Formats: sequence, C-alpha cells, structure tokens
Amino acid sequence: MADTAASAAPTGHAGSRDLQHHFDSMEQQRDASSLGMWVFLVTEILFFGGLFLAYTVYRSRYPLAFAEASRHLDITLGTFNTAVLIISSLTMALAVYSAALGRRKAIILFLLATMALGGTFLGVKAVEYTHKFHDHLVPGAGFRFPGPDARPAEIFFSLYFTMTGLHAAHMIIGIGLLTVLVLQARKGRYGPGYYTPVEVSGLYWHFVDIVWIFLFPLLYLIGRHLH
Amino acid sequence: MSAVTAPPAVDLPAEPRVNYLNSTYGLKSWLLTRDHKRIALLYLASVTVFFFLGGLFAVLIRLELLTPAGDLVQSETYNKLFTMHGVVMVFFFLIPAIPAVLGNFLIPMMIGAKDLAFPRLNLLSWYIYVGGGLFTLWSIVHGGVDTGWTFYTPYSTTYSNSHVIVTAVGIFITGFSSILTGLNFIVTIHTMRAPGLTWFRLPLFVWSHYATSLIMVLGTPVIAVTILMVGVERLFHLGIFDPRLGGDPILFQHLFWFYSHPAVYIMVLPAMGVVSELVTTFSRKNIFGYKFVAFSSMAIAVLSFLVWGHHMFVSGQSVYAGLIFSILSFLVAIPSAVKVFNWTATMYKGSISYRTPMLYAFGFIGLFTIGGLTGMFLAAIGLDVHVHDTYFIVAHFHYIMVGGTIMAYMGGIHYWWPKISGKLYPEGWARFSALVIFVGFNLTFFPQFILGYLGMPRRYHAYPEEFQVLNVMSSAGASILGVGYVVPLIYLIWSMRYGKAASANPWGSTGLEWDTPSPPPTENFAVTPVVTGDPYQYSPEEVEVVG
Amino acid sequence: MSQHVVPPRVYFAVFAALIVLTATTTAVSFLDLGPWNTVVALGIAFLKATLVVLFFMHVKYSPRLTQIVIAGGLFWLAILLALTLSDFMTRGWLPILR
Amino acid sequence: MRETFPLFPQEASTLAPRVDALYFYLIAVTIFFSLLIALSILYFAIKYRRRSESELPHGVEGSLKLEIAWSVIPLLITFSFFIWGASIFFAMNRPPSDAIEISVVAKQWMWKFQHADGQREINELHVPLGQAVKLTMASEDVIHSFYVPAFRMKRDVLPGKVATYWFEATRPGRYHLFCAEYCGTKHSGMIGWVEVMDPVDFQSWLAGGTGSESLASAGAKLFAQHACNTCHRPDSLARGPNLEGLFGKKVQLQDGRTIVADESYIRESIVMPNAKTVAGFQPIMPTFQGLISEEGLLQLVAYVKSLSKAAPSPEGVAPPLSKSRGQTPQGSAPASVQEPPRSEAKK
Repeated sequence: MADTAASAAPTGHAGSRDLQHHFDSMEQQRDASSLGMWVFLVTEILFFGGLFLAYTVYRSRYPLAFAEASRHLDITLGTFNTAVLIISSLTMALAVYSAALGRRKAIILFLLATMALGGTFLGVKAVEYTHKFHDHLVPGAGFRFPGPDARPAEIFFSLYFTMTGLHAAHMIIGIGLLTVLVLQARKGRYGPGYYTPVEVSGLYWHFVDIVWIFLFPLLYLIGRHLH
Repeated sequence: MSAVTAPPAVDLPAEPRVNYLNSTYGLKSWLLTRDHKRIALLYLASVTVFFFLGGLFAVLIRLELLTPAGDLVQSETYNKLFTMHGVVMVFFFLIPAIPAVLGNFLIPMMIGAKDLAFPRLNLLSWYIYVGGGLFTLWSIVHGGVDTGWTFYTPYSTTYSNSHVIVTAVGIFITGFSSILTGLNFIVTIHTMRAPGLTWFRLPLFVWSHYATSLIMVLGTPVIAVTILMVGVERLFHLGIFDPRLGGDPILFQHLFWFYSHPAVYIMVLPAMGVVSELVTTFSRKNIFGYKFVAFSSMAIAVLSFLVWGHHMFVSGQSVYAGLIFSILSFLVAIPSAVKVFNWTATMYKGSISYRTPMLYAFGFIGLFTIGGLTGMFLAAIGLDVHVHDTYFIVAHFHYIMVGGTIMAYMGGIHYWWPKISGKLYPEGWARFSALVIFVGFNLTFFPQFILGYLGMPRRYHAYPEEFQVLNVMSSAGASILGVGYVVPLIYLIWSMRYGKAASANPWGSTGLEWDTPSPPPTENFAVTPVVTGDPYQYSPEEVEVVG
Repeated sequence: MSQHVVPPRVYFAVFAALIVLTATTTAVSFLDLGPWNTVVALGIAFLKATLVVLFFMHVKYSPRLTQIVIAGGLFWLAILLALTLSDFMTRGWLPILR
Repeated sequence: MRETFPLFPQEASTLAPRVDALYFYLIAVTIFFSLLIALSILYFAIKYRRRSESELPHGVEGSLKLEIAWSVIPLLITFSFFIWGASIFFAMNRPPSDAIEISVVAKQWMWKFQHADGQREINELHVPLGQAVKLTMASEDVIHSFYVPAFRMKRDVLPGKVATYWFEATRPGRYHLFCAEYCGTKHSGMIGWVEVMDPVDFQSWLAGGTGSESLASAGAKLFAQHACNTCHRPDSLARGPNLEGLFGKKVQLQDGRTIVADESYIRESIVMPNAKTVAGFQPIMPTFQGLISEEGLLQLVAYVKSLSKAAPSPEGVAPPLSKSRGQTPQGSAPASVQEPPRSEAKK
C-alpha cells in the first residue's frame, strides 16, 4: 500500500480525465476506493452480525423448535437459490475481468447476466414468501404452527423474514448498482486505466453472495437430519 | 511538522485574499459544496442547533425537579423530556460534534492533503445527518418518544404508545452519517498523507480521530440492526425480543450496549485529541510520551468493545459474565489514566499560557479525571448493584460528556476559531464564560453524586422530600451552566463580523494547519508540504532550520 | 486491489468447487451426525466464503491492509458473539442452595 | 422521622456495611488521584507560566520507567477494586438456604407481595429483623427493578423469568422501596416501603393477617385444579417427569443439554413446556400461558420447591402442605434486637 502518496504524475493513459482533483495519482485513488469499500463491507459484516447473534442465542435455547420450524422451509428452492447466487458471483467476476481488459460488449453481457441471476434469486424468494403466507407461517396474528412449540417457531420465522428480507434488500441495491454500471459501460467509460467502479461493485456483490452462503445452511439445513 | 522559528510578526493580509469562505457565493455553493471546510461549517451550524435544543430539554427537566412532587409537567411529558434530551444530546450532538466539525475541518490540513478521500460521501453524510435529524424533530413536534434514549424492550416494542418508530428511523439514518464520516477518515489517513508524514509524525488529534473512526465503523452497524429489529418487531410483530414468545429482553440489551458503550468513547476520544493539541501548544512543549498517548487512543478503541456488560450487572445477566465484564471494564480505564498523566507531565518545565483554550484544557483534565475515577465505582460490580440506575450514574456520565467532551469541544472551537473564521474571539469574554461554565457545571452535577448514593433513581418525575435540597442545588447550577453556554454563542457570532483579523499562526503552534493562511484557501496548501520532523517541535535544539 | 488480472480458468475452477461444496452441504445435512451436523455445515460455508473472498474478490493478490481490514471485521464479530454467549451459556452455573 | 437533609443512606442490611466500606475505599483513591493531578497541574501552571511571548522552553524526553509506573500501579489498584467488588457480588447472589421466601409480582406501577403463609400486601413489605429473606420475583409486563437503597441491593425483574433477591435486615424501621428500571408513565409512582419489624411483632402481624392458605398450599390447589398430577405422578409409568426433589437438581434434557432446575426453569416449563423437554419424555405437555396468572405461577413454583423440601432432605422441615399459620416454615428462634447482626455466612 503506498504509505506515502505516490509521485504526482498520473499513471495510465485514460487516467487524467478520471483522476479526481484531490488525489495525486490513479493508483492512490484506486487504493482509496477499494479500501473504502472494504471498510464498508466490514460495517456490513457487523450489520448482519447482530442478526446472526440473535439466531445463535435463540437456536441454542430452542434447538428442537428451530429444527422443527426449519423443516417447513423448501430445501430444493434454497439449494437452487444458492447455486443461482454462485453463478452470479462467477458472472460478476468475469465482468470485472472484461472491464480490466476493456472488452466493452463482454462487460455489458456479464453485468446483465449477473442482474438476471439476481432477479431470479429474488423471484424464488418471492415464491417462498408467498408459500409461507399461505401456510400461515408469517409471524403476527395469523401465525399458525402445528405441533407443541409454536412460539419459539414464531421467533424462528421472525428471524427468517428479517434476515432474508435484509439480504434481499441488499440484493436489490446491488442490482441498482449494476444498472448504473451497465449504462456507464455502454458509454465506454471503463477500460484498463479506469475500471474501479466495476471492481468495487463486484466486491459488494460477492459480499451479498457470501451472506447467503451462511444464511442457507443456518436457516435451511439445521433440521433435516432429525426426522 | 515543517520547521518553525519563533512565532512570526502578525502579517495582516494587505488585499482581501481568496479563501474558502469567499471563493464562491450563494446558497447553492454552500449546499452543494465538496470542500471539507465548508461541510465542517454546515455541521457546526446544525450541531449547534441540536445542542441548544437538547439544552432546552435539560433546563425543563431541572425546572421540574426543583420540587419533589411532579407539578411542572405531567409524568408522560417528563418521560418524553428526558428521552428527547438523551436522544438529541447523544446522537445529534456528542457523537458528531468534534469529529464532524473539527475533524472534518482539520484532518486534511493536518496531513497536508487537499481534501478527504471521498468529498461527495462527506457531503452525503451531512445530508444523511440532517435527514435523520428531521425525522427526530418531526417526532418531537408530534409528541416525542417516552422510552428513554436506551429504548429497552419490551417497553419500546410493545408497551410504549409514543413515536418510537419515527425516532428509531431518525437514529437509524443518522447512524449512517457517523459510519460514512468514520470510513472517510480511515481511508484519508491511510492513503492521503503528505510526503514524509509517517504514522509517528501524525498529530495526536489525527491519532484520536483514527481510533474514533474505528469505533464508528465497527460499532454503529450493530445499533443500526438493533433498531431495525425493534422497528420490525413493533411494525410487523416479528417478535425477536418478545418475552411472550420466549424472546429475551437481555439479548436486546447486549446488542444495544455493544454499540452504546463504545459510543461514549466516540464522544470522549476526539475530545482527548483536542486536549493533546491544546496542552502542547499552550505549554509550548513536545507532548510527554507521544507513542504512549497515541497507542492509548488505539487501546481505548479496542478495549471499549469488551466492556459493555457493566451496564447489565443487575439485569439478570449471569454472575460469571458480570465478573468478566467487571475486570475488562477496569482494563479500559488504564489508557485514559495514561493520557491524563502524560498531559500533566507535558506541562512540566513548559511555558504555560492561560489563554481560553488552555482554561478549557485545565477544566477537561480536572473534570475528566473525576468522571473517569467515578467510573471505577461502577466497574466494581458489588458497588454498581447499589448505584446502578441512580443519579450517581447520571453524574458520572455527565462529568465525562459535559465536563469532558463539551469542555474540549469549546476549547477546540476557540483554539481553531482564527483558522476557521480568520478572526480572533474576544479573550476577556471567553475567559469569563469558561469560568462560569466550570462553576455552573460542578454545582449542577456534584450534588448528583450524593443523590445517587442516597438511592434516588434515574428518570423519576417525583421524588421523596429528603432529596429536594440537593436537587435545588443541581437546578441552580444548571441555570448558571446555561448562561455559560449562551455567552460564547454570542461573542463568536459577533467576532465573525467585528473580530480582529487573525494571522496564519496566532498561537505560535507547530501544526501543519497553521502553516497556511487563516482562513485557508480552498485547496488548503499552495504546494503540498513536505514533513521532515516530529509533530510538536517547540524547543530550540529540536528545531532545525529547513530551507 | 492491485492491477493483477486473474485468468478466467481460475474463476471457473473456483466456481466448480463452490457448486460441489453446495451440493455436499445439502446432501450431508440429511445424514444424522448429531452435533457434528452444525460443525460440518458451518465448515463448508466458511470454506466457500474463503474461496469467494480469495479469488473472486482478489484478496489473494491484494495488499496486506485489505487482509487486516477483513481480519479486523471478523474479529469484532467474534467479540460480539463470544462475550454475549459468555452470558447466555453461563446463566445456570451458580449453585442453587436448596 | 429522619432529619430532612441526609447526606448518606442508612445501613439496614448485612450487605450495607460491606458496600459502604468499598465505597469509602474508592472515594479515598479518587480524592488522592484527583488531588495529585489537580495540584501538580496548578503547581506547573504557576511555576512554569509563560513569562514572555518569545520564550521557548527546552524539550523533555519521555521516560519509559514513568510510563510503565503509571500504567502498572493503576492496574494493581483497579485489581483490588475488582476483587473486593466481586466478593460482595458473590455474597449478593448466594441467598442462605434457610431464608424465608416471599413471592413478588411486579406489575405496571405496583409491587404485589405474598408471604409464605399466604399474607398478601401491595407496595408494603413487612419483614422480620435479623432473618434472611429471599424474594422470588416475576414481572407481568415490562422490566422493573426491585431496589431498596437502605439494603444496598437491587435486582431487575424481567417478564418471562424468575429473579431472586435476598437481604437480611439489621435495623428496624421503614425504608424506601423504588422501581429502578424505567417502566413507563408512572415509573416514579411505583414506590413503596419495606417495614423491618422485631421478629415477635412480625409474628403477631403475620398471625393477625387475613391470608388464606400458604403459598405452597395455594400452589398445590392449582396443581390439582389443572390436573397436573395426571402426568406428574411419582410412580414409574407417569407420562411427565417426577417433580419430587426436582428443585436445585441437574436435569438431563432431550436435546442433550443438562441444566439446573431453578425457579426460572420450573416457571418456563409451565408456560412453554417444550422449550426444555426432559430426556426420555415426549413433548406432549400443553402450554398454560394465559391460563394461570403470574401469582399462580409463583405459587406453583413454591409448591414444586416445597416438594423437594418434603423429600427426606437433612433439614427435616415441617411438611409444606399442613397449614402452619403461626410458625414460619423455618421455625428460627426469634433474634433479640440487641444481638449484633449475624455474619451473613451462616451456612
């Protein structure tokens, strides 16, 4: 990391147009943007961390009730959704790769693919939510849960909707970010000299995928072996 | 810091030089500015508004407590008064004040940069702060919230029928302003220091803001998700903390205090940074134990996250967790003690001037020492059981927040006022108001220590008769304190227009920010300075003449 | 984030590993391993997350500061979980005098 | 009444002198360090005041020895605070086994008490002098906090859990009772008095009361009324776990955990039976949430505890079910007032 500011001359041919006035060099600007996004991702780790803490505390207190409630989630949709997000991570990584090489059409193609996969994921979540609604599993007055431990199960579903809802909100923000990138990419803004926005959005997208990588086993898989 | 000889003769600018204040005009140039100095002034204005709003609530509370019976306001109104006093003062004044006003203005100048790493993000954080403020003001106007600034469940989620959601949204939004400021500072300090400015040549003001930014970034998201859970439980009945479903209110307290204790270090660490600058400049001496003071800021930032359980000693938390938090709470006190000893040692063999900022620094060190040591009473778990949720606690944290943070904030505003406004404040009035504040403060809060040990609980609208005399003393002190805060507001505004013009370095300080004219040009330095020496080189042998 | 450009074959290899791990974790969840079920599920999740972080997010080629920032974030999450659970797990330890 | 302007609270419990001793020790340390800092700053400010604007004092190098000194010495001092505080805290959490039990229900803005022999009180609590008293507390709505400044003791009362509070009064008199945890509109009205009486007067007050039957017997009545004994029978083919001798023992749960059967566990198992199903039993017990009031739950808890006392435990206490109106279950000898307060470690 350039501890002290690099030399004043901007590097990279397209750099001068994109170099903001208060930075001394493109590399300093790129290091700043990437460090800024990583620090933001740390805040996201702790943001979801609070929910993971609530999940851990309640699951250790009501293990059987959580397992029973988790069996009401559709595991095939869950696994499919996990795969969808992993593919979207791949297409996002390839989009960053294409931006680094300046292949304009490839950038747009991979960004649109990532957005489409994100949309699929949200669609599957919408389907799951409607199933829960019909099965009276949405916490509140209408909550019906067969079996003895209805109330801890309601806590499970409260956590389920809060965690997956928050994750879906982050997914929507991600799709919004990618839309802006597609519009910029069409104007040929990104090339080997300047593709930081694509890189930084990629970091954000991969983070949202990692959150799901943890949500999936914790919410869907815990009760399967207890038949 | 670059070399400095004895303070230069006052060089009044002959013709009106272009600086950041008069470089552009018009409301749009202020509301859409990306200059960290203008954003700092935007914050100064909005933070001052909230300070006096919170102060108004404090005055009403003290008036109510003049008499044992609750006869000035209804109990519902009183509950809303102390809640809004807490919310406005904590989230809208103490947390943003020093970092967003002084930090925003000075950090780029102190590290020789033209601006923060993300100027647009800096402006966005001010708009987010004002947006959150509007939500809270809306809730105040429409009746406020009566859950206490701590929002304990299940009262806040189920039993309170006041505007909990609106206030929660306000605080949720303002939390992101704090995150963005912290993020901006961290990236700026890492990537934009001037050539030659290594980490151990950074001024201690920058060190303390770096530590504060770590706490902002690592703590604030947890309160954001906690408020989200309270909001979700209250709006959509997603009963995460609902005891009727088997939820646990203590889980809320853990999540709340995980942020809210480090938040009190967000409030006091920048104040310590300011005091380090004041003590060195007005003793005209190198700080004693630079590395120890710098690392004590970092130690506070880390240890502050391990101690939150001392807020829950009596709440049904397990005995063993209580012991763990008790011993860790004693550890976090050591770095603060190291700082106080180092400031005192800095004054040894110095050339100490009694200008107003130094008076505020004396006030800070004295009152913060008492505030910190009374914290020991609360960390000793057996004693905390008696004084928890009594006025002993109220006195403790006011000694640190009002006696510490606000004293240092006033000292910092006076110290950097020439650089910010290009004018000098009236020294006579300033010293008068500093003394009034010191006297008013002690008369207000020292009786509360006695009241606390007598057992008077917090948040009481009416109290037994035998506590009245001490409460009357406290209310009397509060009125003096109120006067003490209004006087600086008047003469500082007056000085903007009629104050004498200030030179680039009226105090003879060695800071980088004093090498550029006051008020500074928009890009801070004509040419990026090169740093060759340590930050506080005042003594003759340390100063080498640099070409 | 350095200028280092990762060849696509690395991405495809990592992608394949992630898909396999997802299938494994779902399959393993049906076997009754007692307490080990959670350990295995979380282990696989950590492995997948590490793969995504190192290769897709280029942390393997990034400067040390990025790695320190990530380690810091995880450490603070660990503080939150560990100290809070130290309360919930030791609630019943005090011997009740009958 | 006491003088109108007290500066120090009364010491009315065995714990009070210990807490006050730690308080004075901490005050001494605070005064010492505050004076040390304030006087040295005052001395430096005067001795080294700035004589002329151009004066440049010589720099002073830092000293590692001094830095280590003022880090380690405060650490050792704080260690002494910790040990003293922790020892008091342990005493606060260890009620003696022969304490008389009173059940307390905190409700938005009042305190409801029920003595072991059934005597009920609201916002007034009569307790004997020189006898350990253990309060078993639960809340019907939000978090309250039972706080008697004269006893230097406070404990939050949470909804959904049973909290225990104990003290041993050492001075007769009327002492303030406050709710210390903010609980809504009339939080400052949720106050009352604790009346410490001479044991003999306490017995006559207790005897004269209109209380119907004892806590445990009221619990037994509820136990029968809700037909709990259809499952909870001492014989082997019962569908529910045997409750005799249960209180205070370790219980093996179906999901592998082992927990100690304290008041909270018993109360939770009535309200949410399947949260902690005992190993070897089916989760078939219906929930009684809303069917039994908070007082009823505490009576049932008292009944189940009395079952464990009735088991052949060494204390050989009088059987709980018989109406022992005139004699407190412990039958402790009345302590005369002059006798110095017994050391709390009576066990």
